[in-house]
Amino acid sequence: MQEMFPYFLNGISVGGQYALIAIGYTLVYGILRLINFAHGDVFMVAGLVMVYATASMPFYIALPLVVLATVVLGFLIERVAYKPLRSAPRMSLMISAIGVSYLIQNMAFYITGGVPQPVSNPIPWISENVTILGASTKRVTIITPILTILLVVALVYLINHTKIGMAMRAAAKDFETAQLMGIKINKVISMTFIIGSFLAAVGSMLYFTNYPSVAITSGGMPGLKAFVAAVFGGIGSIPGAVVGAFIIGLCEEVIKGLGYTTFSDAFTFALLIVVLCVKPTGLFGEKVTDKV
Amino acid sequence: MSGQVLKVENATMQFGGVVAVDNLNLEINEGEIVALIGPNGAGKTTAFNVVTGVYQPTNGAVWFQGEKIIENHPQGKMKKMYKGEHAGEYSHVLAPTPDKITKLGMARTFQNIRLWKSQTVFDNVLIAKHCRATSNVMSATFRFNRKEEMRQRQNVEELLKIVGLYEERDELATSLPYGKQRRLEIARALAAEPKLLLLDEPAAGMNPQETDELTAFIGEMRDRFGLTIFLIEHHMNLVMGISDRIYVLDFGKLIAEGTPAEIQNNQRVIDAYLGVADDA
Amino acid sequence: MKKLLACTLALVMALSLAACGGKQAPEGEAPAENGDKVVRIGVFEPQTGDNGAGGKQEILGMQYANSIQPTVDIGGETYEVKLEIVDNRTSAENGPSAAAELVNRDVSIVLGSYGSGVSMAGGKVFEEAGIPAVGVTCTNPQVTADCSVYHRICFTDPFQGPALASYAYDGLGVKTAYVLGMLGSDYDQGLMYYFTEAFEALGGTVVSEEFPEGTANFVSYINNAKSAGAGAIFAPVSINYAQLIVEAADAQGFEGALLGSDTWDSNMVVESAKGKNADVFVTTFYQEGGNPEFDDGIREWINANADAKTNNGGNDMVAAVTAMGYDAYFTALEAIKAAGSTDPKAVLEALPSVSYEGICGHIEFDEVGDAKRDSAFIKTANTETGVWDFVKVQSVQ
Amino acid sequence: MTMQKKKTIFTTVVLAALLAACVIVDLTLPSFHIAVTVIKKATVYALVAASMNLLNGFTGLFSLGQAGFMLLGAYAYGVLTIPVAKRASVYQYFDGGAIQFSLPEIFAGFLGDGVGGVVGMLAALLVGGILAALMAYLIGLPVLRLKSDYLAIATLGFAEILRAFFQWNALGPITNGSNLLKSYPTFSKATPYVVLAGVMIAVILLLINSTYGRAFKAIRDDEVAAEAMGINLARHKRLAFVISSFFAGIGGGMMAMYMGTIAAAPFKSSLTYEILLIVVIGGIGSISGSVIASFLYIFSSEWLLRGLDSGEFLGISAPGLFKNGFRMAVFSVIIMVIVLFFRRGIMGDKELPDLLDRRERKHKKEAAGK
Repeated sequence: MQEMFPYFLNGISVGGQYALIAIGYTLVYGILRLINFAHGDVFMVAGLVMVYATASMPFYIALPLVVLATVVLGFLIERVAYKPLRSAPRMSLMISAIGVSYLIQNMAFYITGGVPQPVSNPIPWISENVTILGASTKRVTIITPILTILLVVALVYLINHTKIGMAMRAAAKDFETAQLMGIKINKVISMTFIIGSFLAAVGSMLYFTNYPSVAITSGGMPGLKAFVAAVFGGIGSIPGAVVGAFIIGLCEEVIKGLGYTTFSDAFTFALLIVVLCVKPTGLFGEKVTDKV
Repeated sequence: MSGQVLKVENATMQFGGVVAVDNLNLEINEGEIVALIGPNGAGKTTAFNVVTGVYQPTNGAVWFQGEKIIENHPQGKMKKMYKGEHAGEYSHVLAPTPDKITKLGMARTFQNIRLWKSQTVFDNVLIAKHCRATSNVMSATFRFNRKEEMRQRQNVEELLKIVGLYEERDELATSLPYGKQRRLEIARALAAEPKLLLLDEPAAGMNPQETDELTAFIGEMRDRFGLTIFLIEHHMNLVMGISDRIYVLDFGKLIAEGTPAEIQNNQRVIDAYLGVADDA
Repeated sequence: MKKLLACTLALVMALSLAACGGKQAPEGEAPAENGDKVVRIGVFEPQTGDNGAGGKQEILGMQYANSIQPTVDIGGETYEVKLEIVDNRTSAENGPSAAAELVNRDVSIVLGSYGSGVSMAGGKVFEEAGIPAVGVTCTNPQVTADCSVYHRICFTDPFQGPALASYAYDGLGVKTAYVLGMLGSDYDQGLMYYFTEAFEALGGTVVSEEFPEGTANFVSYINNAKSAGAGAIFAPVSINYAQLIVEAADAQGFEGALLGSDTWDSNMVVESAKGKNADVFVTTFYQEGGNPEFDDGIREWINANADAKTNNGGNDMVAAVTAMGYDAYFTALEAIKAAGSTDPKAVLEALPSVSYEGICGHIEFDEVGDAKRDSAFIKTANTETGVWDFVKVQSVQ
Repeated sequence: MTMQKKKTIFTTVVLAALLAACVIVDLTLPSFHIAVTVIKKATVYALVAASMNLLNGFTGLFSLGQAGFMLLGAYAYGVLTIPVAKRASVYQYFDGGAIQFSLPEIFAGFLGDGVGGVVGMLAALLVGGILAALMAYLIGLPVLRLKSDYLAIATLGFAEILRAFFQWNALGPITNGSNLLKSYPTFSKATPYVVLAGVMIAVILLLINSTYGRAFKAIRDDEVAAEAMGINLARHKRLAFVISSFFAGIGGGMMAMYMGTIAAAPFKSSLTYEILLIVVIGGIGSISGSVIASFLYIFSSEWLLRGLDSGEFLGISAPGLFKNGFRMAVFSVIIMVIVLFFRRGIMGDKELPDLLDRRERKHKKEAAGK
């Protein structure tokens, strides 16, 4: 047990990072029924902005700037790439999402010259090493899951107890009816993207404090895994996404600990397929009935 | 019971707590035109969906040409909690997909027209012939089925002439006027070479004149192809004009059956339905 | 409107096909540009992708060499040397078209690539075109094994792996080594294989694992090394992963040594080790300070050139691959001189017999086309100053 | 009927012209010329794009597993064609590998070196296609029940799993683990690629215009109606998936021929995305669109626009702007513009000969109108 402890610790931390991304997927899917393929890339851009911002300005300016830039990016993506396609078939929307992902990656590639950017100036304090129960780790490892839980609690409060949260729930339930009831659907969708991007930005800062190098492909894998987490937990459900993310984070690290490192990524996808085939609604998802 | 085409036996369809069709029993004999009527939400389309295999009934069975084709019981695959009448009478699960039922000889139209939008009129009808093709994918790809293909194309052309859509054969299905789209749906269903044709509100949205034309058309089709017809309709002119018998459904339950004359004079029906219908 | 678009595009396609035929003629007479005689040296290097950083540093060496020796005398005439740089994007799928692009630009000889996989992918095209290629730091034996035009000036994996293995076993006294490479990288896997073979032959134990491409989180791998009781981690991975591994090893408090191959010999790796608790050892081709004249010269050049500095990772430390790039350039010039012609066929004939005294040592090719080398430098990262310190020259019996 | 004839003539002329152009290129240019390289790569992409279009465009199944099936085809081709004598050096870490035969050599045994070699190569391609089809059948059993985006993500996941398996060291004696497969025979001229891909695409077109192809289109347009009209959804979807994967497998084998070396790394999901975007540019539901788009895409990305990356383009020299990655940045902007504003792509859902059709109809309409 003592041997496995570092893996659990790391797994929970990884789970926290996935959770922050997974919420963005699950919120957007809940309302638009769209896998926002670009979300992982938004996460990557947040990391890049952090690299450049922290290199040239103090942290109390740089970090809010990262959040702001990411939120603006998320907002713009929705307005430019998804809004014009609202009445188009779902396939067009998904292709647009893939196109945006491609665009962001290539832009980042152009700006960085295709070379991974090291985080030369990591956020102090949380990037320092500490030892818990004999396992040495960075402080951010412990902070990530705690911060994740706090943010999720805040988000759940927002969704259940505020007007915009109510509107979001209504839009997720039934798009057209919500619109008829006078809910400004565009505002709600923008808000969804803003919240998702905000969490991705926070996740990104934590992630790239722990693994201090941002490559243009850095967003892809965490993004996909976070999506799997969202599906696993039941897409559309925020607690589901969080629980799913923690489970996937833990499984992944334990699998590495058991020596099956070759399949640590493949496992996530295998899990996805099994979940989709056996219980497509995930752990906490609501059953959706098809209209014939 | 010679000549019996369709028999629905104790069919119940339950969605969660809602019983959409409750213990439905009906029979249709060869060559008959039978109508299923009832107020909105009475469960008519659900009954169609059960018969054509779209839904698996919670309980009950469907017989087609003397053969049991659909059967389910409350403990069956769907694990529906049904404790109503006849709950213990069925023990097997028989749930063919709609395409299998179509191949057996049933074809239907839809209440809200469901033509293949990007296809021409001709192709819409030709595709319905696919289920009658005997060629496998290899021989179809490499055109070893040329004879069959030619025969099917000829059939479709004839069919289009019969239903009066030959002129528009190369138009996109969606570019047709509404009435012709309805007609095309019927032609498409006919192309699948059915014994039993199920029409789900074929006259919906039509004006009286179009309805009259359709009435004549349906009768003509029955005679020409030797069909048995089962239809759902709100237009009472049409229903009363061509139906041999009528079943009346209200809140999922059968409340009356009989000839048009009988139904017109049935007090229960008048209370439940005719009395409140707008379009009688 | 749409139709017009479609027709235009179709037309463009047709024209492009037609253009293929027409374009050939002017290219044939390319050397006559401006009246000056030009000889073109192709640079087949990754500037993007996983090996982008390393490839750029290698190009720097060639560019610097080109800046101090921009001409070559062939048969009594002075030719201007022009570097034709094409990005092969680190990936095998882009190798052939990048190589074809070089062939298209009428190069006499090709230098590169950093990374063996893409070298092999390009090698086929060079072979068909009969253009000689000089591998700079591609260490997989397969690069030259089945390709008549490929030569290389670096040592190979069957040398480098055992060199590190014997240093770890004898020099550092490590009995158990944890070997980590990227799934799908032939470079990593090759070195892992030779290291393991040699290390086990010496009597050590090896635990070997692989991580999927794009991994950022190496914590569990370091934990695996710790629980295996490894005294050293050998990770012949690209620079980006090396940085992450150093970082993770430090965070997890890994006590043993980190062994790296030639890829690790980069200022970016040593910088990430700065201020950390990490013992990093690498094998390499060149030790900074080995040739002060070259070091000073290239530093000055890098400092005077902002782009070069960025490509070098933002400082003026000299990477071994840069020195190798420099040597490769002069090796190519020697071959061209010996051939007495810019014709690739002649250069190819002359190349095997080239003998050149480079700053990284003497260069001569054996019958396969590999450099005859018998020693490698071992360096360690000084975690206080953030530079590489020389440890020893390691050779294998 | 005359329209039909016109179209046939038009198609024949276009095809003959393309083939002739290709043969001329082959005869006049050396095989390593960039034009030849571009044609080779573009034909491979055209085939794979057509196969993806068959599934995504004609059957309406949004699958992102193409790269995985290409991987299978590529490996099958490599593993089966490496000459026995070279296996020891290719499988250097696996004692020469587990497979000790080579299809081209077997066929060369009784058909002679030239013909036998080619037959062997084609046989290896075919095996790759069949393996991909088999894998698609197995994957399809659970996955094809899923709806649009779930299907996409599940197939994407399968491709990634497949890639991990092929890099697994335990399978090394067959796949060479993470190491490259090389030294296998390839076609160096462009014409064989064009002919091969041309035949395959022709088969795809034949299929699309057969009764089965029409059934696929019916499923795409309206599943419920298709099922009600007697089309077995499960069977037809599986059929489309398997056939599409078969051609993707063949495309993968040809990709291996083109690359000269095989590794699992290039067959990432980004390859699938690239092909998907080609399909979108060409028009979802148009095979000729896919082919045109492949040529345009490869031609511009590998040749025409290379200057965007290396400082000089169309005579404009701007090293600061035209640096690495600019080409792809420009490209992705173009793609987004197409996705957002020209959603039908180059050809929409029309094929090349249909261009004649439209002109005709326009005339007719004008005549009828006035």
